[in-house]
Amino acid sequence: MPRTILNVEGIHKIYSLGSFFKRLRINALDDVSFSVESDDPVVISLIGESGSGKTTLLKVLLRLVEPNRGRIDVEDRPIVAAGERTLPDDELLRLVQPIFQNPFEAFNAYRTVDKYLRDTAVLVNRLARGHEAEGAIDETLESVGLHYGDVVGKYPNQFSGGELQRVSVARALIPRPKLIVADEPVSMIDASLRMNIVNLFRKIKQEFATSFLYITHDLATAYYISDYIAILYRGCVMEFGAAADVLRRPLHPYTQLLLDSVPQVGVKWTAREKMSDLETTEYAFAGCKFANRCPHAMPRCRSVRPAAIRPKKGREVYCHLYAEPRDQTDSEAVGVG
Amino acid sequence: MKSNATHVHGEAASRRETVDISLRDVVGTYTTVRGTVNAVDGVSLDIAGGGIIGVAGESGCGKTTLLKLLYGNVEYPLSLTRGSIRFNLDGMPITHETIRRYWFRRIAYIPQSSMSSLNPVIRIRKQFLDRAGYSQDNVFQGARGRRQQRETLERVRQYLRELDLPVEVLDSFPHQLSGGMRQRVMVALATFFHPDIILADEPTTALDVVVQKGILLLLAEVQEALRNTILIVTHDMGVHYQLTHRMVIMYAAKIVEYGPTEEVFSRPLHPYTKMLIESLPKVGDDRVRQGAKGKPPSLYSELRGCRYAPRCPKAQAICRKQEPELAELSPGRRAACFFPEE
Amino acid sequence: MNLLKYLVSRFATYLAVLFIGITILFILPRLMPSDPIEQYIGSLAQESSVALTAEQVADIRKVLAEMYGLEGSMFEQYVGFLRRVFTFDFGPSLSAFPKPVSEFIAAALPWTAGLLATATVFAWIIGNLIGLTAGYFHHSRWAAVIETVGVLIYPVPYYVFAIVLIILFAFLMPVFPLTFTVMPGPLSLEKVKDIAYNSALPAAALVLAGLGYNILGMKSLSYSAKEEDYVTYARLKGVRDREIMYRYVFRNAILPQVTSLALSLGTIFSGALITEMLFSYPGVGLLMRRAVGDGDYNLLYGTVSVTIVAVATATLVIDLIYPLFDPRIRHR
Amino acid sequence: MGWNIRLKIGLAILLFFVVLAFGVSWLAPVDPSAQGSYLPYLPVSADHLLGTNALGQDIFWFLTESVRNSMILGLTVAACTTLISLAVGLVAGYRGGKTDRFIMLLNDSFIVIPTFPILIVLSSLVRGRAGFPAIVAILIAFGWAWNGRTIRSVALSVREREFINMARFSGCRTARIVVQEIFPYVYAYTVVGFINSILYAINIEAALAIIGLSDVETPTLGSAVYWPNTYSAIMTGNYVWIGAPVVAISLLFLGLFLTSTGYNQYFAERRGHS
Repeated sequence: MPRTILNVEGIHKIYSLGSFFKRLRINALDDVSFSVESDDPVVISLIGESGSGKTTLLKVLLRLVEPNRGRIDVEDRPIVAAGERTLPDDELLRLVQPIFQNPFEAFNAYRTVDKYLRDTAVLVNRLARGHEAEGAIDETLESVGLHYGDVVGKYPNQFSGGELQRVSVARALIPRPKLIVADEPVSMIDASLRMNIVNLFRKIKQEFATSFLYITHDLATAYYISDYIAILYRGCVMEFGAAADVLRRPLHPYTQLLLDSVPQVGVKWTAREKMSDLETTEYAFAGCKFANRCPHAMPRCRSVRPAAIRPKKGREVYCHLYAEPRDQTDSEAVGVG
Repeated sequence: MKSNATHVHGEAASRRETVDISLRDVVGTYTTVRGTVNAVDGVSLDIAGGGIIGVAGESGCGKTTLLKLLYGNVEYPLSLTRGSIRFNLDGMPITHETIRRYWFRRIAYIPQSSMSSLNPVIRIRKQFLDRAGYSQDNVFQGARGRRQQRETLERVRQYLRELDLPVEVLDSFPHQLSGGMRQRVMVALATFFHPDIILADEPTTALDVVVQKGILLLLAEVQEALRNTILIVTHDMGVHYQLTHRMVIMYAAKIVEYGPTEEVFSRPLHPYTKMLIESLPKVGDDRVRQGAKGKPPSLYSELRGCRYAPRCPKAQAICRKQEPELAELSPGRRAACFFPEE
Repeated sequence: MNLLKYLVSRFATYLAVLFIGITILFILPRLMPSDPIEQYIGSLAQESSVALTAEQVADIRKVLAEMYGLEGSMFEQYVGFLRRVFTFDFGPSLSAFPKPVSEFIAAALPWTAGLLATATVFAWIIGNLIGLTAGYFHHSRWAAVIETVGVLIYPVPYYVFAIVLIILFAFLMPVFPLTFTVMPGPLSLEKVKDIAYNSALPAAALVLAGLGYNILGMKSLSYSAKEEDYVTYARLKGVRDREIMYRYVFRNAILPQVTSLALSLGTIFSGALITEMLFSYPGVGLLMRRAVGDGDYNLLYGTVSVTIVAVATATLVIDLIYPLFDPRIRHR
Repeated sequence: MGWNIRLKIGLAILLFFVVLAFGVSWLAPVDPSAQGSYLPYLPVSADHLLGTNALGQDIFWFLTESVRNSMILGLTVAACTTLISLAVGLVAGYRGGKTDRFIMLLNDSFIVIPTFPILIVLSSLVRGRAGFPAIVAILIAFGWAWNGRTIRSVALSVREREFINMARFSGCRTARIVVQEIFPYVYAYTVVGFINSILYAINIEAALAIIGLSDVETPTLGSAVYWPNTYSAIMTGNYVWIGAPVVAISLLFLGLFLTSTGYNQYFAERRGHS
């Protein structure tokens, strides 16, 4: 029986904006579910544009934000369930560790970076200050290609972005977590140096048997590194499955649009797409949130939220286009493209 | 752009073709607390004919500085310490000194951040008019000023319709528009006067890919209709591939390669360009990619020879001693390398 | 931000200011060891040659307690105090018995309001314009001169300006009167001139004291507004300099200055009170001074309550005007 | 990164006053506030650096004593208000939400309510007696709000920064995060606020003394103006008597102001390049 690496079940998160009288409710996460089971460590990518809810999901997973409903398990251990913290804080820190987008934001400009490494070794790993902690730090730094001497006494601005992100990775590794949550970890790094960090993730996955939740809007690196992929739009999962499968044979019209829009070297764009700017009303749609922009939208798309359809094992697509014919009462309304 | 675009732009379309930009040994220097640094260090290039020209390179390579110098946006701490920049618009010469007179009417600019580049407290309409010169001041000039303002506003509306933009944006404040809409407003602002040259600095960096595609295709359509020159600076090689006709690659304050985009991608001449292209992962490509080794040299230090030599797999003794010229290696293709790729 | 939300939150602050201010005023004397009634009886016994009988003392006590609102439980006293403030009825003045306190205040308030409003608006507008110029042309030598002047006058307190102005223009060069003397009578051009002549020095002291704050604030705000992307972009669009200065730099830099004016009204009012006292200007400040001198508690509480209500209301008014300057609050 | 010109001048002025108040003032030959120690109206001389006043006091020694008392008052009030504003600002800023809204409502109220009339009520109640402690208490009660507001807004923005989450996942608890991560960002504002509070306290007490509502028997910068004002020093032409304290107040405030803005600038520059 394979382990559950990550199980996200019916997560809801509602943000209230606006005034006391005129409340605007944003369903930042609207019933998000997906689950990955595996014997080996995996990289799961969470793909979405701004406003898709990928950052909110990350915060829920890190327990920086409390969900209104739903549960999350990591390595068969429940982290949150029904809004309750079901795991003590210190155990969470040994199970899940984050890497943030901008390494210069992730370290306090007034503190030397080694202090974060030492805090982690002492406060999370419960190692004694001094040699014991420093030994663990040095060992971990070496696995990301740095030495203790490179970082000690240095402030963040004395590093390049790539180097600092390595320090950030090393810090996350010190407790030997089962899952590292990486939020756009390479978007601030120059394209030619990006692969160094991405390849480092691959190496860590093997060496430390650590799984990754990789949050990004960049389909190319996601394709390169991930085993599984979830596509989010307006707080809903659109499509989920094995990474190569989803990106090579996208089923959901939104995934197709996303792939069409990536400026990729080697495939020229053809026509201009129909565009929709960020619409806050989309968050409140009763049906499919993509219905307004979808070229294949049917009447029922606007009224009925599509359920997960599993065209094959381990693949989920939330789209009425792929519903069984007997369910499809208005299939004559549109030709399936 | 809709079918009537050719009618509106008919007059504009006929006058292009003879635009060229000429850079001679341009040096742009920043004064910083650590001393002076040449962010653009001796760049010479002639760009003739219209089309979309891309300027590529990674952070700190000098591409944004080059754009500032071109536009004449040279303010402390940046200064043009050497060289000359000339534009030739249908036989009319424009130099670094006179460019300000032609800003937006003949040479326009699209900034990176549309959110912070629009005045938050005045309506979009007024931000169109203040450049058109028909702002509140003219209203005080009586009926004539008011009529002129009305006419200009009507032309602005007409133009927005051509670009498929909702006319209502004119009455909005910037914070009421989405990021994509604001950036399209910036494109509309920059192209309203049908300029001969448009300079764009990372115009889609902060946007989502779907919106980015729309903006870039809009730029491409505008260029086709106006037949003018658009110079676009971006670090995203995919954008260059999709949009540009020719491209300039910069590294450590120098131009290392220049040529037609398709050829640069299919057959890069400079080892740096090659590395840049090969480090990009692609959807559907399962090969293992390697990131670049090392990092660009600090521009504060004394630099000798080819600036890429310390990282270059093909570097020889001469590369470290002598600086290679940006030489024309085949018609329309230039590279600054002693041992260009075959 | 939503306009309604903004207005509701401002109004809540207004009510909180009133509530806290009035409550402090209510609690403060009750925390003090001395009892105003005993103090008054004590001073009465000292002044009058005839000894007071115990009955008389008890009578006086009763009357005074009623007059001061010191009857009944603490809660009843508090409700009574609130009623006094909101009905603008502070009982009779003790030093000019039985003329009600509200009459004194009604006579003094227009003077204070007139002086304060004129001086504050003047200092705010002039200070902001000077600050804008200095911030916008920050490279010029004049900007440095203006900033130095601002730095030199900013920390100087109200009373120093008052004393220096008195020494300079009432003694050494007696061009203005030392104390305020305006004849009562109907409003005429003559009288307006007279008022202006008599108010010139206190007004000047207030303007000078407020100028530095506005100059320095606006200078740094407009300097940083000038560095904003939208100003750079406007410049690159070729918008004319004067237009950039007013519609881009000024329109944005003025927003924090409006907020800061609202927040500093309390300080300005405090300064106005002491200025009035030093110039014997017939406003609320002088009235307050007289109330303290005469031990007239009703008058004192009346003036101080009115001061708090006035400052809170003026702050609210500025806050309500603010959305006119900032469309981000007006239009969500 | 060197000190800027404002900081240099400001600190020089403050140093001058500190030496005057805490070094020189102890050397006074007699109690400076005792009346009739000398003949009245003695001119400026080597014995009496600023002459003597109508009450037979040495103006110079009276002034040094005044500066000392005013500075002690200012430092006491500033120390207390700084602690309160730090606590209030950090709690409101870090906790956010309802706590923040409530504290800010209180805070804005204390900013808007004019301090001076409240102090007048207070001093009329105590009639100049038991003056100092009560005045200090009121100055503290009203003095924390401005700094509290500043510190809160800094803490509020720092709270949203990514490194706070980083510290949390490095095992830091709330107290440690506030001290290690947030305090460095509010530190400079705290110093500036401390200096401004000194100015505020000395200023208000002086204002109160000048109109005779503070404890005028204790020499402070305010009572140093009150006495010549009461004895009409202007009319009798004894300009040094009133001029000296007025100049001293202005100079001291200038010093405090230059130090606070100079330090602010110094810190901003350092932050810009560190």
